[in-house]
Formats: sequence, C-alpha cells, structure tokens
Amino acid sequence: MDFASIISDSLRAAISPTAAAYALGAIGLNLQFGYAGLINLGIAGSMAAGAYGLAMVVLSGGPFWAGLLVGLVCAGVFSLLVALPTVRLRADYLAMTTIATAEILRLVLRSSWARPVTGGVNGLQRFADSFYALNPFGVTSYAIGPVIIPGRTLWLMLVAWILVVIVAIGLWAIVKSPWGRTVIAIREDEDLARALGKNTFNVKVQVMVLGGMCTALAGSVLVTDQQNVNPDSFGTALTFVVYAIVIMGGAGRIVSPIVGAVLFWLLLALSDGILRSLADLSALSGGWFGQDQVGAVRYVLVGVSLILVIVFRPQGFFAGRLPHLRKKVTAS
Amino acid sequence: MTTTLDQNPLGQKIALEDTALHINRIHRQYGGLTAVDLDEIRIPRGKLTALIGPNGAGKSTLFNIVTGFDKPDDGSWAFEGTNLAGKQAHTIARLGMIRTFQMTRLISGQTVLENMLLAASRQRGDSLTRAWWHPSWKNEEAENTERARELLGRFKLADKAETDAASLSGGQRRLLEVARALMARPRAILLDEPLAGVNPALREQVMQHLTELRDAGMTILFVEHDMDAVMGLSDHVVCMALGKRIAEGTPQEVASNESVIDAYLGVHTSGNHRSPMPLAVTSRSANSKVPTEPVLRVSSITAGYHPDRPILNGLDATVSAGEVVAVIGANGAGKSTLLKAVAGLVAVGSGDILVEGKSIVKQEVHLRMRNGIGYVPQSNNVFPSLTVMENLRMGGFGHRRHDDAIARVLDMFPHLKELLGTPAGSLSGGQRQSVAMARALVPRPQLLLLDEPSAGLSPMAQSAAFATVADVAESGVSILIVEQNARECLAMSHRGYVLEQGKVALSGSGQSLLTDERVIELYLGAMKTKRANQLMESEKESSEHTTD
Amino acid sequence: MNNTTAGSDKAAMRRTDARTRDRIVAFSYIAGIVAAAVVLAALNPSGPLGFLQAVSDGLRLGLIIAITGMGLSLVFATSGIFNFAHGEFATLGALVAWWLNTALGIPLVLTIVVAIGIGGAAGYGSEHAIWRPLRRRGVSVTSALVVGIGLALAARSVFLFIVGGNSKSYAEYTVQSAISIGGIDLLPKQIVSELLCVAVLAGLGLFLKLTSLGQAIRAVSDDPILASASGIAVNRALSTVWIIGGAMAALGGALLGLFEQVSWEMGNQLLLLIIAGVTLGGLGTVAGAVIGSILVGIVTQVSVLFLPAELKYMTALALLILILLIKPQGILGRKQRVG
Amino acid sequence: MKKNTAIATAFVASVALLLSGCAVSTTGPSNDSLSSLKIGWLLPQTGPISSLGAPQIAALKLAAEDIAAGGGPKISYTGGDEAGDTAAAGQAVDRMLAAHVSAIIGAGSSSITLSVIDKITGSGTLECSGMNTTPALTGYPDKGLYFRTVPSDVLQGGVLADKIKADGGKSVAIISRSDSYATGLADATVTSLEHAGVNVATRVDYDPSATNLDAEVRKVVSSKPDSIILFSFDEGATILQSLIQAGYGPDKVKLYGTDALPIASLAKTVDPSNPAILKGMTFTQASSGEGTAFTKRLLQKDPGLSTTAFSPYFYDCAVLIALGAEKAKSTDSSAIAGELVGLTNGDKKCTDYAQCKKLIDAGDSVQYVGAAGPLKFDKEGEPTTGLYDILVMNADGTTSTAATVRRTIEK
Repeated sequence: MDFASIISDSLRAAISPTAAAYALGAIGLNLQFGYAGLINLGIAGSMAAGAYGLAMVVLSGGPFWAGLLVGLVCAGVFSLLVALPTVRLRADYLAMTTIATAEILRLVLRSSWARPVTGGVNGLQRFADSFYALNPFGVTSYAIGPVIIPGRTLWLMLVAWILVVIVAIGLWAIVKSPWGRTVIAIREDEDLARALGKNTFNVKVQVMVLGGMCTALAGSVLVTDQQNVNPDSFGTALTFVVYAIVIMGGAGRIVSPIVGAVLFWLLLALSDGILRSLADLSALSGGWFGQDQVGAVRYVLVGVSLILVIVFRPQGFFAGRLPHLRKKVTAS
Repeated sequence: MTTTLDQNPLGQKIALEDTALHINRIHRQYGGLTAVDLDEIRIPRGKLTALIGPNGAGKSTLFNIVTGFDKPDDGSWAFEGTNLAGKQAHTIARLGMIRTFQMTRLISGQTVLENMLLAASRQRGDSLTRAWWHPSWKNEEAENTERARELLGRFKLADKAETDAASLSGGQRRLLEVARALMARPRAILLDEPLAGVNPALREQVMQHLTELRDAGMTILFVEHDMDAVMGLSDHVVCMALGKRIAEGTPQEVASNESVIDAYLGVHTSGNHRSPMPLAVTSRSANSKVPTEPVLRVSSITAGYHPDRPILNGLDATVSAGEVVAVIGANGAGKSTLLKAVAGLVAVGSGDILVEGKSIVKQEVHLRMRNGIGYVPQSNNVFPSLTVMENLRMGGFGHRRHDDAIARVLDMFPHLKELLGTPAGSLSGGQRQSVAMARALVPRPQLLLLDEPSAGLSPMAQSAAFATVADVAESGVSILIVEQNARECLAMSHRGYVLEQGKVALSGSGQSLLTDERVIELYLGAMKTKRANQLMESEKESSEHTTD
Repeated sequence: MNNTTAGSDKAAMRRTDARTRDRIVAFSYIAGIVAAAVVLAALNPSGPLGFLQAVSDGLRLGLIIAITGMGLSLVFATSGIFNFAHGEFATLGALVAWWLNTALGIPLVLTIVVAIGIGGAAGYGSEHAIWRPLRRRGVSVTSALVVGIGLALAARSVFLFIVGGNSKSYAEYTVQSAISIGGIDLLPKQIVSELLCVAVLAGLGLFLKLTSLGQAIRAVSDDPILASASGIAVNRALSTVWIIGGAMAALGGALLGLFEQVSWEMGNQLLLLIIAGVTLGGLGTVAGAVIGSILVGIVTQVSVLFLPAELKYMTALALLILILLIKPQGILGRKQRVG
Repeated sequence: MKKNTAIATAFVASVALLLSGCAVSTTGPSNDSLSSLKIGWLLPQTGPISSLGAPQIAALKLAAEDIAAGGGPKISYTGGDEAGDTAAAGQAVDRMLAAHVSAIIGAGSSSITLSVIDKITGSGTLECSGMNTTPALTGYPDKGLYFRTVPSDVLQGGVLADKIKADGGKSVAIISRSDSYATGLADATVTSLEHAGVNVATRVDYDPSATNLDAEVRKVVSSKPDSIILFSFDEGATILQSLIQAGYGPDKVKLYGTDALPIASLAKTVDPSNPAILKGMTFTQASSGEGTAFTKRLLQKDPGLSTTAFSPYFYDCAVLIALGAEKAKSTDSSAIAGELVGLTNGDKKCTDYAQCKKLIDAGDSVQYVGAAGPLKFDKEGEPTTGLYDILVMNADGTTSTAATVRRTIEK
C-alpha cells in the first residue's frame, strides 16, 4: 500500500460520517462530562436508544424524519430514567450505575424475546432507503482533493457534518447562557451554585437528558451510514472510545469533541494503513508481522496514546479544562 | 454557663415583629460531640448582627443548618415568617437569604463578571427553554451586567471584571463574595468570616460597605473573629460556645460579659485544680537557661496553601529542648499553618525549618514523623474505622518493638486502656484528643506539635486535656502548642508567641504574656478600652454614621 | 457542668440508637435475602435441589469474582482510583498459568503459583510506572478512570497479539467426575478452588486486621493525610495494595481457567460482574466486596432458572442499580469514604 | 464563537468546492485490461471470532497464487479488519470502496455482513462471503450483488434434524450461542426437527460474553434429553466439559455439533489427557468436497493455522470472482456479478481456475465445482444445494466422515 493512499484513506476516515457520528456523541458527552462534570459511562445506551428508535419507526412504516424525532425522544426518556435516581449519587457510583444501565439496555435489545421488535442479535436493516433516495450524488465516487468518496457516503457525510455544526452551535448558545453558567458552576463548586439559589438537581437532570439527545443523533447517523443497527455495536467499548475522543480534544470546550473525533479517526486509519503496509513488507521478508496482527497492534496504539494524552496533555490536544472533581487522587 | 444565661435573659430583647431570622431550637450531633444545641435566638431585621465565639463553638455549623446545607437532628427556624426546616439550600437562597463561605468560593476559569452574573437570581436565561434563544434573555443579561459592574465598582473590583476570578487576592475574593451575594438582591446576607485574610486597607472598605448596607435596610448576620470589627460594626452580638448561646446583646454588654471573655481566654476556675504547673514552669525555665541548640528552629519561612497567597510570611520561632512553647493569636493569623509547615503538610515557599540543626524542609512527611516529630491535628485526628489500639500502633508504624512503647504511653493515658478495642470513630471529642496525642507520642518524639488540643471540648475535658499536655511536658518532650484558650495555655508554657497576619507580633515568657494587656486586645480587640471609655466609643459611633 | 454531662449522655444514647438501628437494618437485609431464597427455591421450575445447585455454582463464581475484584476495591479505597484495567490482571494470570502448563508441561498447581507472582509483579509495576506518577501530578479521578480504560484496551490487545484470538484450556483437571453431596453435584476442583478462595480472603482479612502493614493500609484508606502525618509511608502501603490486588486477580483468573476456556478477553468479560459486585457491596470496603461479589455470583446463576439465560448478566446489573437506589453507598459502604 | 464560525465557513467552502463539479467523477474501475484485479477482504482479525480470520486470509492468498498460475489476472488484495465492530468494519469498507475494488470478500460474521452489505451493494460493488450462513441474508435486497459460497443454515438445519431422527432421538435439547450465526442455525434446526416430529425439550440461548456456562448446561440437562445439540464457537469446549461433568457425556446421550466448533482440536481441548472423551459425538459440516485435499494444501502452505474452517468457501469466492471477470472481460463489479450465477450452473464441470479458464476461452458454459464442491447459485446468488459431511468423533479425537449428504432447497 503506497503512502499517498494511506494519507487519503486517513483523511477520508477523518471526515467520514462515522467520525461525524462520534463527534455528535462526543458533543453530548462533553456537555455531561466536560461542562457539568458528570461521569456518565452509559452514553452507548442513549446512542442505542436513538438508533433503535429511528430504525423501528421507519421499519414500521414511519417516515425517516419521524424516526429521527422518535429516536431523540427515546434517548431523552432513557437518559431521564437513568438521571433521576443517579445524579444524586457520588461521582464514582454514578459512573457504575450508568455503565450498568447501558449494558442492561443492550442485553435486552439483543435478547431473543425482544427479537420481534428489535431483531434480536441480527438487529434491523434497510431503514434508511428513503434517506438515500434523496441522495443527489448517485453511486459514483467523487474526489475532494486527495480523498475519494462514494457518492452515497458523501450524501450522508454532508448531512451528518451539517448536523454536527448545528448541534455544536446550539450547545455553544446554551453554554454561554445563564443556564450554561450554572452548569459550569455545578462542575466547579456545586455548593456555591446551591448557595446562590440554583436548583442544581434539575440542571443536572436537564444536562443528562440534553446530552442523551445529542448522542441519540450520533446513534442515528452511525446506523444510517450502514443501514444496520446491531445491539453489540453499542457495548461499553463505544462509550470508552467516545471518552477517548472527548479527552483527546480537551473536555469542556465547544470544538474539542469535533477536533477529537476527527483526530481519533485520522490516527486510527493512519496507524491501520501504516501497519498494514508494514505487514505487507514483512510478508515479503519472512512474515515477522502478519496481517492478522494489525488489528491488535492498532488497538494497543489507541490505548497507549490515550494514556499519553492524559499524562502529557491532560488538557487535551487543544488546552481545555478537565472537570475539577472535588475528590482528587490522593497525592502523597 | 447556664448560670450566666440566667443572669441576663437576653433572648427576649428583640420584638417578634423586628425579627428577620427566628431560630426556635436547633440541635445537631456529630457522632460523639454536640455541635449545635440552641434554644430561641432572634436575629433583628435591618441590623448588623455578629455571631462570635471561640473555635468549635458551632458557628459555621449553625450557618450550614440555617441555610440548608446541613440537616439538624431536630429543630425549627423561620426567615421572615417562612418556616425553613427541611427546605433545600437553593429554595432558602431564593427566599432572599444568601450566605457566603468561610473558605472563599468562586468559579475559577471564569471572569469576575461571570462570577457575579451567576448570582443574579430568577434569570430568564436560567431556564433551558429560553437559554438557547439569546434574544429572550439578552436584555436581562445587559441589565444584570450593568448591575454587576456597578456593584464591582462599589467594591473597587471594576478593573478586575474581565480577569479570571482565580487571580484575585484573598481580600479581593472576600469583596467579590459580598458583591456576589448582593447580586442576588437578598433580603438578608449571612457572611462567614467576611474579614478573614483581608488586609487592613480592604478591611476598612468591607466594614464600611456592611454598615452602608445595614443602613440601606439589609439584615446582616456575620461570623467574625476580629473583635475590633465586631465591636465597631455590630448592633447586636450573639456569642456561642460549645454549640450553646452563652451571651447575647449589644457589643458593650457582650464585651463586658465575663463568660464571653472566659470562653475566649479560658476559664479561671478550671485552672485551680492543677497546682503543680507553675512549679514546673519555674523549675524548667531555670534549667532552660542552659544554652542548648533548639530542637526546632523556624527561620523566616513563608508558607501557604496557594503559592501566591502565603499565610505565613517571614515567621521566626524556636523551641528548645524540654520547652513548652505556646502559639496564640486570632483566627487566620497562621497558627495551624505554622504547625502544618513544620509537619510538612503545607508547602514552604522560602525560609528553612531545622530540627536539631538539620533542615527538614525537603523531607517527606512520614519521615519527619519518624525522625522525632509528633503531630496532632485539630480535627480528623484519629482513624475512625481503626480501633484505639490500632490507632496507637499506627503511631509506631515503621518502628521496631513499639508494643512496649504503646504500653508506656498507655500509662500516661490510663483511661484509654478500657477503650483499646473500640473503633475510634465512636469516641467523644475528648477521647479522640487523647488517642491522637497518645498516637503521636508512641514513637518517642522530641518535639510534639499540638493543634488546639482543647478546641470543641467541654470545660472539664479541656482542663483534662491541658493536664495531659502538662504531664507530657513533664516527661521531657518539647511541645509547640497552638491554642485558643490562651490563659491555660500560657499558664503552663515557658514561652509564647502571639501571631498576627502570619508574623510574630509578640513573644515572651508564658507568665509575662499572661499578664500582658496587649494579648487580650489582640484577641478581643479594643473591648476593654471601649468599656473603660464610653466617650471615645460614642465618638466612634458618630464618626461611622457621618461616613454614610 | 451538669448540662454538659447530660449532653454526653445524650450523645451516648444517640450512638447506641445508631448502633441498634444498624443492627436492625442488617438483620432485615439478611431476613429479606433468606426469605427471597426460600420463595425462589419453592417456585423455580427445577425444584429446590436445582435451586441449591445453582446457588452452589453461584457461590463458586462469586468467590472467584471476590478474589479477582478485591484488588479493585482495595485500590479504590486507598487511592481513589477505579482501575478499569483490573480485569487484565486476571487474564494475565490465566494466560501465564495456561502457557506454562501446556507449552512447558509444568504442573498446573505450580504454574498458578507462578501466575500469582507475576500478577503481583504486574500490579507493582503498574503502580510504579503509571499510577504513582499520575498521583504526583494530582490527576483527577476522572482522568485516572480514562487512563485505566486506555490501559485495559492496550493490555487486552497485547494479549490478543501474543496468544491469538482462539480460546484455550489447561492440560490438567479439565474434566472431572462430580461428587454428589446431598444431591448437589460438586467437582473436586470446585471444592478445592472454593476452599482456596475462602482461605485467601480470610488471609487477607487477617492481614488487614492484625499486621501493622495491613492496619496501615486501612489507615490510609481512612485518611491518607493523617496517615502520612502519623509516620506511615503511604506509598509503601499503596504498593502493597497493588501487589496484593494484582496477585489475587491473577489467582482468580487462573482459577477461572479451571471452569472455562482461557482467552485474551476473559478478564474483560469478568470486569462487568466485578464492578457490579464490588460496587453494590460498597466501594472500598473489603467485607462489602466479598458479600457483593458472592451475591452477584449467586444471582447470575440462579436467574437462569427463571429468566432467559441471555439475560443473566442483566439481573446482576439490575441488582446493582436496585441496591444503590435503596442504599446509595452500597450494602456496607460507609457515608464518607476516602476524600 | 470565532472557532465555530471558522469551522462553519471551512465546511461550507468544502461543500461548495465539492458540489461545483470540480469533484472529478471517477466512475468505477476501468475496463481496459484484465492484467490485474483489485479485491478487498473484510475478515475478523480482532474481536470475538478473530480465531476464524487467519485461515480465510491464507485461503485467499492461495487462491491468488492459483489464479496467477492458471493464467488469470494478478489479484491485489486490500485487507480490512471487521473487528467484531460495525463502525470499524464500515471504515474498512469505505477504504476498499475508495480503492475501487471490483469485489469485497467477506465479512466473516453474518452480523457484520448485515452491517456493511448495504454500504457495499448500495455503492454498486460485489460482495461474496464464504462464512455467512444466516438465513437472515436470504432474499436480502442486494441488487444481485451479494453472493455466498456457503449455503444457508436452513439446509444444514435440515441435515442435522434428519440425522437426529435417524439416530432415534426422541427429545432434543439445544444450547446455542446468542448471535447471528447460531441463532439462525438453531431456528432452522428447530423448525426441521418439529417438521420431522422430534420433540425439542428445551432450548437455551446463552450470552456470548457470559464467562461461565454451568447454569445454562444445568438448565439443558434438567430437561433429561436423549440428544443435545451445541451451536457454538470454541466456548463449546467449556460447554462439553460441563455436560460431561454433569453426567451427560457422549456415552450417555447423543451429542451433536456443527462446523463452527473447532472440531479438529475439540477433543484435545476438552480433555488433553483423554482423546476418547468425545467418542461418538456427531458433527454436521458444510462439506468441503475435495476439501480434505484442499485443506491439506492449505495446511502445508501455512502450518500455523489452528483451524481451516470455511477456508474452501472463501477460496471459491476468490476464484469465482476471477472467473467472472475473465468471462465478462471486465473488472466492473456489476459485469462480474452478472456472470457468477451462470458460472455455477453451466454444462461443463471444471474444478480449478486454470481448467475453467481454458473452457471459458473455448467459449463453453462452465460449472465451477470448487474446493467446496458444486454451488449451483440461484438467481439470488445463493447456493441452492449444499453438500454436508456427517462426521463422527473417533476414540483418538480425530473424526471420520460417516456420510456425505447433498441437500437442496425444495422451492
């Protein structure tokens, strides 16, 4: 594999609908974790809620836009149900309960007795035809600079990134508002916020729901890209990757999730390409490094780079602010 | 103490209709110790009421309860007729009663202006439905911003409006807190030590602002240790000790109240049942004439929790072998910080700390403890989930054969012997004190650092604590002791330092300081002079009124 | 005078009240669990015997979860870190035992001992290489959480890279004939490993209770500042905790390998159950971790009698949430833990 | 604010740039020569079934060599890891589509295929998998671009059911991994069993991420079955151990399994000390016809392989696509796809690339009977016929083919 194609592959990955979807998810998480300091490890759940909402509505004959709305509502309700009991809990317990709720949702979705509705382990397919019917680009591939993109992908890409921009601007608007000030105050010093008459419980619940809805959009884009929603693609790994993105971008800033998502998929594809060409080389020279080991090494790199970011750029690649939780790791 | 209350039944002086905050009864218990145990108290409307009392009197706890940050075991209190018991903090704040915190709190990373705007109450933009639509709240925001700037201007913070709140000095933080409280258009403000850590120049400002507010009809309740301020500012004073109200009335009345002075300086009577002490003093002050390299030498250190806001600035002190040295002074003078600096719990900026001539500034905390320093913090001084015995063994950690050491210590604290098996968490305050002290003594330190061993203890427990300290001193350990209860403390120590603003203001032999009028003034401000000279007093009053 | 003594009396009364209240709560918990057990035993399709069988299987799983998760709980208690990479210690242990056992033909008993050693070493290594530097920088719990996630991802992929994706099994004790005790089937290896787990847990308890290092660890989890201020080498205590945690997790993984296939992601698959067990027991409390884990183990196994087997993890997680709703600090969690 | 506007403008700019036709439309691969053929593969290198990735990759390499040796185009592969993760798989597919591959071979797991099939066929590219046996893919609206060389589990389910009936099974218990593959196969089997009048006593679907399966096994045995079927991957070894320990070994009940189990190494895995442990267990396996020879070749090329499951089917995918290109004289996906059905239903049988190429050059209509035997695609590109081996485990842990059954979909 030559270097030029590696570059173009990486660039494509960086602007792909998937990257956009992860950006949306990261925006939602950023509101909860970056701005309000709530460690919600269950965003895979709200993403799934959004995705399944979309798929079920469309497959039961509803129009695509209605599916999107229902998805939003589903995720909102899910987040509300998670938030009401949990936001009172301490940070670490919040993390554990949210991760649990997300897994519960996944297990229910994939279970065989839910199959009539959710398609069980096979999930649901072909619910975005009406969306792709609007595709103005056709199936031919287009070249944007060095990057070649199939028209079909391009169409979703366009829509997805427009969504990202809209959501980002919307979030920017509310974060700069008095409401947003309260949210940040909750992260920095909840008692102070209460002392100044802010109903922090309500605000936290609102944050959870709003963030959940953003992630619902993420889920919808993600599954529209492949016209397939599968329960196992909403496991804890997804949540962790989105965290990685927020951290890389630098929590607590509007652009950071977008930067993080682009960066993440760029690096992932780049490492993948380089490793694969390495594997090809090694295949010629005695196969010290097989194609079948590329995947593993790539995830080693992801993990390690995640650690390195925390250690050396704790504010993310673009200096943002990590939430100051009152409880610090005991320094000695 | 009940007796003192009976002598002047002050509770009823304020008529019900003039009462802004009406406490019927509040009781709060923390495990062993009673933090607050109050009967009826009435805080007058439109007046400046000071809440005073020594450490551990329960002032801050009362604040927390009244403002909904802590739940009392039982009690009821009302603000302007609305019952507040069981109400949430933000609800109480919205009723128009805004509090500040003892440790200044602000949203770092946001500008001073944003900090102000946060406080504006009932903003349209607070509701998510309107927040995202800027026009719906921009006018209001403009008004708030205007008001915020106006307030900042009044508090001399106008030029700081756009800077990160974290960059403010301690004093400016206090100003911001008051300004922010006002931003919420409160009917009453509760200030927790509004003058702590404020330099004299700013202090005058704050005090003036408060009087102005009072004259504008604001109800103000404030906790304060600076007695000059209390006497100068307040129209009404409530004095608490050990969670109870011990006196109430005009500043003069309270200042003249013996029980108040006792509460601060320690009770005379309780001194009597310990005769050996003065003897000991004379005897040891005799042999302390022998020039010895001091066990501890603190040379011009600056230290604090925040590098650019040092609490100690250029403090010098020494403790010689077998000496008991008292460190006294008003709150925020840096007494505890001094001990923490020696123990290694706060970063020392400049200067040096020598133990037996060796610098320990670079040494890790636990190593200092193993090399002859024992430290007894004021609060959280035991491991609650460990038994008393285990607590003691922790003192000997890293030392060989510490069982006989523990046995030795237990002989000094016989009453701990039957408690060895009980978890320290369930002990009373006094018992915890002795457990902590015993633990610190297990490794046979040459120097023992005691942080207010009598704080929050009942008079009986207090004198007991001092007795043990005396015994410890007998055993030849040098002691550096920080105390509120200056009388007892000075009575038993060879020398004393009086701190002010992180420096040594006075020093001398324990006896000499005991009799030194200036000490009392440093504690209780110009009370005595005030009482002596009513004329000057009234002048001061009038001058204050002319200022507004 | 008199009223102060009265106050202390009141205090004493309040304390005793609190204690009796705790007793009542604890008792009602136990009563509730017993009652539930009886009802389930009566109702379930495969009869009381089947129920007891499931309980015994659950006990085994629970004990393994307990020793595997103990490190997680201890580390959290002492340093506030929730280490998402903890499951990988278990994988490491199992893989080491498997490799030595199959590739080099070393008896499994020995290889497990080696695995424990390597697990401890890994714990010590991670503390020194990663967590201590992070603590020095005063990194927030959240960032620590993310570091753990990254670590887990990396470690798991390394395992995959080295041993490959397919699952393996030991060369010994793979199939045993069950001993029936009162109609309940028990395998020799099951009995042995259960006894081993109990012994290890008891040992840990004694260590924390009796030895001064153990007490130091408890002291650190009570109040790290005070601990260092009373002469305890906090870092040494933490290193010990990490060694113990790594070693126990490795042992847990190795034992798990006796009852299922050894694979590169077995630890990660167990992590969810560990989280549930440790959290619902009360984060950072040793006894809580044990009780919680055993509860989780039993519930997952018993649930299969009633619900579709696919949902057996769901029941464990649902239990976690339920208990946290009733008692936000977990079963034995104390009000203010570390920090 | 600045940053957001910046992003927005940049975004709008790029969109404008792209819509203003400066985007060079480079339609599909060029049809000029057949010297080379670009094929992508999407296989599990990480994730739950990563153990099944390596053999397929090896098979594809082998195919490329055979094709080149047979005078065909030089195959250049673009690899991608399906990673058991739909997002990662989608990225890999995007990469291949951008590389203008004429076809994508894969994915391994049926659920991953379900997640990318629309992306691939939607952009007019041919997809061929040798491992997707789920009935869920039958009749999937794929514009005639999705093929599989391995027949749907409906067939294998039937074979299994018949075998059990023949063995005199009265009450059957099924323990099945809860995933796309096993669920589909289990469903098919249950239907056929009921059709054949055999009682299904119980069926337990277990969570693939579950660490311990004792409870599931107990549930199975509590129904006192005389036959037990396993639909599982290599965790099947654990299940078998539990079964045997619960007293339900092959000596007491009839045990059945499928080709997803690592059959070759199974006995060794279940109990290294006793190879006879599974003596008598019966497996159905999508037959690889001459496959034994093929797998031998594969293994001597790549001795490291832990299993050769499905490898002949992927080999056939590659060869078929190459033949299609040969026949269509084009590397265009749809052109190739148009030929495949014909290539498996012609008159003149041929068994490897070289042979078929000669016939094609001679203008004959060929029927490719590859490493996995005849395919006989229906118009949907599904094998209408499957040849199944029924294997029985010997005392030494090896298996011997008891029978080979051909089964065809009765329409």
